[in-house]
Amino acid sequence: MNKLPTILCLIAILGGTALLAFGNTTGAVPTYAVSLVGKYLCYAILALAVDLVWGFAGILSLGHAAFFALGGYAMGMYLMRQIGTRGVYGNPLLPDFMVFLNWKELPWYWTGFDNPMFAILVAMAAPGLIAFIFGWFAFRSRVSGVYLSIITQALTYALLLAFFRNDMGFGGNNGLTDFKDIFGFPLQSDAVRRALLIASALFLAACLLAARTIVTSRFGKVLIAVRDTESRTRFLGYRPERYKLFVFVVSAVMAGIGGALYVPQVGIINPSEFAPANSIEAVIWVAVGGRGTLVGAILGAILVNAGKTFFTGALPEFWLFALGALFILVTLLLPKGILGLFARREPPPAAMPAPEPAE
Amino acid sequence: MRPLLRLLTLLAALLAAPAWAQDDPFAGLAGSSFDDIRRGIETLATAAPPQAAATITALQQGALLAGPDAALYIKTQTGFLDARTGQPATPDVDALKSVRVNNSVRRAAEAAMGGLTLFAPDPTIRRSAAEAVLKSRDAAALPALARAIAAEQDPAIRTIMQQARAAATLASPDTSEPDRLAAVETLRARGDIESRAMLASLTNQSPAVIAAAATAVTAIDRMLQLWGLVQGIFYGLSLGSVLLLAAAGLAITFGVMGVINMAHGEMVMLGAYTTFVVQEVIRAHAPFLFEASLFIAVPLAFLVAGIVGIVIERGMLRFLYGRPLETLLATWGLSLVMQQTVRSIFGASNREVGTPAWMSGATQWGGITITYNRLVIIVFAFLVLAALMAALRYTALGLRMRAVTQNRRMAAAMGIRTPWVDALTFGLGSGVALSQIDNVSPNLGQGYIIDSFMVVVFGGVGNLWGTVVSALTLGIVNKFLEPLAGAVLGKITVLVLLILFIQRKPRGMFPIKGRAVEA
Amino acid sequence: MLEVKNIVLHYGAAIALREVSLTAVPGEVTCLLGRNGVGKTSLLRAVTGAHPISKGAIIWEGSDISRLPPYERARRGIASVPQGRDIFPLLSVRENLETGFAVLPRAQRKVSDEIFELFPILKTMLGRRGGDLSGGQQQQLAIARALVMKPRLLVLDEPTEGIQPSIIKDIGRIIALLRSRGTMAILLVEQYFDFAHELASQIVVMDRGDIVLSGRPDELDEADVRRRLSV
Amino acid sequence: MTSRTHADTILYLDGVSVSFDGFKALNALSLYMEKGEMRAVIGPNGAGKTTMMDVITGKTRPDEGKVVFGTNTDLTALDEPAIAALGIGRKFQKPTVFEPHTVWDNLLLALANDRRPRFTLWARQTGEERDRIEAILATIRLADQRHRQAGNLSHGQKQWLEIGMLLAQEPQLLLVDEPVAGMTDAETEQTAELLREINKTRSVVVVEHDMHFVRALGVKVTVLHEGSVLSEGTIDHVSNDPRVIEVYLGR
Repeated sequence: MNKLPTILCLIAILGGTALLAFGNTTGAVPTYAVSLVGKYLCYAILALAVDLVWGFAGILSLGHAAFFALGGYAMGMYLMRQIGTRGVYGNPLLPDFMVFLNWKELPWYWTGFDNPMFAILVAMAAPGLIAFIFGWFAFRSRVSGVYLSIITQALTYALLLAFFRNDMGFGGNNGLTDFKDIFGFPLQSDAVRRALLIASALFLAACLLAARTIVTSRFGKVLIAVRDTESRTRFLGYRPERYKLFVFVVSAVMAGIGGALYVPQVGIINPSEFAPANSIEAVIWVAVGGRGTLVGAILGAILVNAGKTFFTGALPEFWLFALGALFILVTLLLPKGILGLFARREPPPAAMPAPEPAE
Repeated sequence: MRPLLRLLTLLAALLAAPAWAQDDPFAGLAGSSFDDIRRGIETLATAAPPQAAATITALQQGALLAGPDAALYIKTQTGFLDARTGQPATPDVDALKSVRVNNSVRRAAEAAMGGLTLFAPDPTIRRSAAEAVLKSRDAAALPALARAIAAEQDPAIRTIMQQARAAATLASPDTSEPDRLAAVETLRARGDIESRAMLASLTNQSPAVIAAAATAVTAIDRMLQLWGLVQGIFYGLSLGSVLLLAAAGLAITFGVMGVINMAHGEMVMLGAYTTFVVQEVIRAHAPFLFEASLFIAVPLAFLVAGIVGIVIERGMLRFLYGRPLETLLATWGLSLVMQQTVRSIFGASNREVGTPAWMSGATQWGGITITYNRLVIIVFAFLVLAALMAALRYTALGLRMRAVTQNRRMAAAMGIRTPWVDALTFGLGSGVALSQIDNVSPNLGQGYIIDSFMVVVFGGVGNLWGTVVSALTLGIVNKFLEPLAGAVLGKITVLVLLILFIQRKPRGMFPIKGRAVEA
Repeated sequence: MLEVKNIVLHYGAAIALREVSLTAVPGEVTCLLGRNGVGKTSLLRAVTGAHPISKGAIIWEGSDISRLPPYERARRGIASVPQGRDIFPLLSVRENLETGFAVLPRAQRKVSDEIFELFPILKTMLGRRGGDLSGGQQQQLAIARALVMKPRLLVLDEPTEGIQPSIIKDIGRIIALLRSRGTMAILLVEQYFDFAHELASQIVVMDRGDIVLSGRPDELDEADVRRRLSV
Repeated sequence: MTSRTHADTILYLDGVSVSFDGFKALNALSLYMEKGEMRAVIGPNGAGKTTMMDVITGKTRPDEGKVVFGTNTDLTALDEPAIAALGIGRKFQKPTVFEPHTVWDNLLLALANDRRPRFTLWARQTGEERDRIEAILATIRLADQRHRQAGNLSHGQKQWLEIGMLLAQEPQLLLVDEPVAGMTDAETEQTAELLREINKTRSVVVVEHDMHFVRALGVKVTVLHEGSVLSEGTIDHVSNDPRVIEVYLGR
């Protein structure tokens, strides 16, 4: 894999973020722009996670937004605990929605979320665990391709339905919101906003480097071999299910980190984050930028979301048309994405069928 | 205690009745005191001569007049009738006076009518009278019931009368134990909630009867459970039929052609909007056609979705064959565009689709309620499926479709225009995306897509029968989980079970085996 | 008449035909001979359109069909009996035959009795699934299915491979009969020299993607041909 | 264990049957191979050659019969990676190499090594690995192609790369399916030579259609027909067997 795009991408992310943050301290950049870009960077982490499994292991996950949302909920729970007595009901023990639902005590799974480190750990562990259980079953029984995609979609759909329920204890329909503080600092302050943007950029950079390390290692080479010719790797003695499981879990953890960074910047997490449409949208970010390129995933996530911000502001009716058309055109005309346009032209690939068996 | 009281009064009346009362059951009505009149009504009801009902009805309406010598006349709009014979009569109007009515007389008249309508010529009246007596558990009705049972021709009504007698027998203090035991049996045979309640609330009974009643209650409970099961299956079948309608087309486009059509739900939506538009046009221009609107809308919906399907295949999918994951993304994009288009044209809100009168209402069958709209959807789903299978099996196009799926290269060598067949197959699969009759909204299709894919995958790809079994199974499982776990949790459970199932058997319940698949 | 002019065919990077030319005339059997893997089947694929050619032209009844899709060629009267038979396994024998109707006008869509006279065994198995037939029966079905199309060019790829001798004789008789009618050009690929020699009006021997010998059976030196087929 | 298996056996198939939807791909196939032997398997299309390979490598589970590797390992209970780990390598009919990777990386992934993620994730290429790859590159004559993407190789080169990957696995038994399909004469000669070279240290099963090539190998030949062994012996023996002539060779 060529190093240059990764280096350029890292410079752009870190440099751009530094400029924005500095611009904000001088007042040249409004705070909402800082949060907006921060949000894009979280999406870029999600896109990176999707590309890691789709681009390099051939797993088209239509449920990755679920991991993102799980990370988000873990962070959201911490932020809820930080509200303390400042809620509408002023209950020192319970978040508002529990008071509203007449709950008497905090459910056991909310314990520990007062501690930010614990919350961040769960934001990574919960998606990782679900990915592990799911992947362990799926890859071992050789569910692949379209079937896998459909059941990942069912997974996120089931979670969507579950989180909509009030008695799950995650705020039901309304989700978690009205956050006040993070790590003891007011969430709405410009400094915190800048810090969150910088944290997002740093995590994105770290995820990019981690992903690149994985895919360029010998492990990554096996993974690519599994993606293209799974049965061949088996006859060589590799167990593809272990490779897929590992990368699927890593990817889910990455998506969880993205979600955990996302929630404080947008100020809310609710079940609609589990909607299958969100996961599919994340896939199109990757397709737009260029599947299997990592940097392309980041580029795609930022471009599509910037476009979304523009369209929903300027021509709200038009956004779904544009997104739909993007899906269609990218798959039909730009199968390698934007980065594919710049790819070095190799001699004609041998995509033609090899000799027919019998003559 | 009311039945007991009434019984006592009846007994008293019988004892107190003068000798003439034995010959002329009408005589008491001509009496002067309210007590006489009340006893007269009871005597008349017990004797139940043909004119009894008409006479008591007239009494209730204040149209019964008494003349000298205990003569009784019914005043009609045109003149008078002799109450005893029903023949026109010309009494001396000045000598007539109304038979007076007070509350106790009125009550007696009502009770009497209950017994008397057991003899009404109209069978529906007899049936409801029998049901009414059954509910009242009125021991006083026993004699009337005995005669009504003897006279009844309709076996179904006779059964109800027997059940009413059984209820009355158990309520009456002076019936023999064997009669009571037989009565318990009769009520047990009826086996509904009502008879269960009667049997469960028996008082003042001998131990044998109580024991028999307890056994009967258990038996009825079992019976009711069984009916509950049947009812659940019926609901499940109707839900399964809805799934089947949505999934049958997908079984063709996905199962046969390998296209992951994420816009399939939007095909369902197009069909539903076609129904909506047809109904709007009918409401505006030809309201008398409303009852027939579905017969116009369904073929049109098929055509609209089918043509859109052909356009999609020609314009987009044919460039993506052999790349299933990319058909998934492109058709998802398409679904967004279609939703937004419909939203732009019809607005984002729910629009009402009316149900024709013949589809509303319900009927009772044994212990279950069959609502017509559910029945219609089941019948319709099976008709669609039969038509689809017939089309595949017996038409030239169906043969070509099957040939292309089994060996595309050879089919082309036989001169079959494979691109055409692809387009038509996709059109057919899109066309049969039909839905239940319900209100429409642009997001309607979204609700179907995951369920339909689950149905197809669960059933085994490429196998229409598998799709049928899978749709009905999922429908029934869903309906039975709902009361146990609640609608949402039930759905989650089904999804999780399906995920586990697919991981155990990735090719579904009925996988197609053989070399063609291995290749 | 079929004229194949200087065609080149590739499978990916591998070349299978190098500038091959030949002609086939109605009333004649043109027989392609050669060892395994010398390009015989590739030539048939080029003619039926199952695989595109990279160079050259295929002229059929005066027009160039080399860019036409296979079903268009079938509609112009080219029927094929592929190696391995390619029976539709889940269709019944009757349905297999009826797939040939696609090229016929509606009025002619009937399996003529003549076909059952040629292959009486098929008449007794109309309801059986194609995949359940034995190899020999499938071979007969494949030829019958091609004849349903009323073709003017019949392309047969090793119709005797893996078939018991009695059926091979039947097939030979049927090919001879079709030849004698004079309405059909027949292109036959064989490894079985005696079978080919008996039927061929013209023999074409291939080796390594090229034609190395061709002529009337009586003009060719039999020993030379056999030597080129031997292992 | 049966009386026929002994220390010199590398592979023993006993009464193996496989059917797909009623179609018997293998019908009570029995076959016995000695250690160090090279065996050519021929037969018409659909005779069961590829299915036999599938059964040996664990891709297809037989309905009946057993497959014994070495002295007493029953292969029917194992899956593909486990069988590969035992030392059975397979080359496919259609050359399957990892097309996005370079020739070098293809061989690197095939080298006998720890196959677990925890190893590959941290593995660094060692000098010893480099030497082994160099040696194989020389054997398969692709030394000057080492940095090319495998997908861009010619057909014959891919066939050789796949044989090279097989060598890198250091298997005891190689299953080679139609190695010379689509090769030129010269390439075919070289391939025969290569296989003979490999056979000096390992057992080999070659499935081939090209009788010319089979003759060039000069080894014992098994003829399959309808899922069982029709004839077995030297090339001259089987090519004179009337049954073989009838169903396969023709003329």
